[in-house]
Amino acid sequence: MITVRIQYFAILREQRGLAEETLATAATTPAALYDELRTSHAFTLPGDRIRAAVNDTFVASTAPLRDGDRVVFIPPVAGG
Amino acid sequence: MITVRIQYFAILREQRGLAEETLATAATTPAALYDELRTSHAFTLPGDRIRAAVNDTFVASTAPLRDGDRVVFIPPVAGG
Amino acid sequence: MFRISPAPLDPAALLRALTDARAGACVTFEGWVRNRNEGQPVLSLEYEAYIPLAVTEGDKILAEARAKFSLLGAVCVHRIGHLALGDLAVWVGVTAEHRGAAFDACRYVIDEAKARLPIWKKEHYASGATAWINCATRGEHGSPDAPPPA
Amino acid sequence: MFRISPAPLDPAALLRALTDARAGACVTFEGWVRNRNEGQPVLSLEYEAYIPLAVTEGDKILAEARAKFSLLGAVCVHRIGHLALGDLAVWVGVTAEHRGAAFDACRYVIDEAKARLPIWKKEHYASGATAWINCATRGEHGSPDAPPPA
Repeated sequence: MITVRIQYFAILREQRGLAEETLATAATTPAALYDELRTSHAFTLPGDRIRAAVNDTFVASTAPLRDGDRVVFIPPVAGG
Repeated sequence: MITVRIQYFAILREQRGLAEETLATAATTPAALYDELRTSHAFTLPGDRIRAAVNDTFVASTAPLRDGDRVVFIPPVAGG
Repeated sequence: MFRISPAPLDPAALLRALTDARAGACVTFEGWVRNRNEGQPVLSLEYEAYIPLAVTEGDKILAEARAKFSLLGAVCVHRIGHLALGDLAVWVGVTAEHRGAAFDACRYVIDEAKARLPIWKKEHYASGATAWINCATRGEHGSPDAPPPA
Repeated sequence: MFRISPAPLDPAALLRALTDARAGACVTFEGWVRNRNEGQPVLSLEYEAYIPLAVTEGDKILAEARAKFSLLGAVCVHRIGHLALGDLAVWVGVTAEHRGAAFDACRYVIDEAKARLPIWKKEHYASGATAWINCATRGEHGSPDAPPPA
């Protein structure tokens, strides 16, 4: 298990009901963590429409997660 | 012979030394009138680089000139 | 220079900051909150940004524009917060010796900004409904985040 | 709306006149007097217009832009008179629902304006020489209207 800090924005923030939380997880990638959270909180956006940032940098959804990472899931942007 | 009013702009105004004049001419087209004036006043621009306007409308250089017309010869524009 | 601003943008001041005696052309883009989106009357908008990454990504976009086009200056500022109709949501200003580069770069910056910046827009409709733009998914009919009808 | 102005242009006022709640995009072009042209230091510029035809032709260009692109508003104002470095020589502003039309139309208007309006530009150089741009002809070496050296 690792402990990560998660920040939520926009539709994810509203569906989660909070802007950030600290969580212990067995997930080892952003994709796995999102799936776990999606199940718990009924997020409507499927994982393939979400990008991930770790420690304020875009990462692949299969990048490794480490203890203490700050994770942000990025819903589709406004796009104009 | 017809009498026309001619306005000069930019390099033509400077080379003519005045901004407008009224002239009696045997020329029957703007092209012929420009040739006449070019000879008299040593305009440096050849006729094929000049456009003509009669009574504030662009016209072909071979359009007919009529008594009382207001003629403007248009040097190449600034073009950016 | 890329910035996220919680306060109203001042285009005159932004323009003044681009003053450059070598520049012959300045092209600006302003994104305004408009009163309809896809046929639905809009009352107001909320913009929310993931600021640290938006700033990094915004600076990257401006650096790309400078690398691709022959520019003298390039600025982009994006509002966040609750905006009313007609409010200025995003401002891009680019200067160059010649206008071709200025137009191309200004368009590049706003196109990339809209596609890449982690900034989200929530529309408030006359009907009372709201929608996070581009975040709609199937099967949400009647939910507060349903997309506006086409 | 096309205008020739002997007085300095006020971009903020011009922009305000384009206010439109339906507009999502506003693209502006500003042409500034720059300090060099083709390598030659420039001190100032004079613009001279054949006003009645410039206004007719300017209105025609704006009407063409409205016919070609999906616009809400389009304005072009051109300065005449003696301008200093950094002065605003020409301003184009275009509004549209979407930015693609606004960019395309703004560029169309300035490209056509520069090619078609009967407006001439005389550059004053640091050397004391002057030149009517695009009016140079061969064999003028040493004349006050000689082109700037390449």
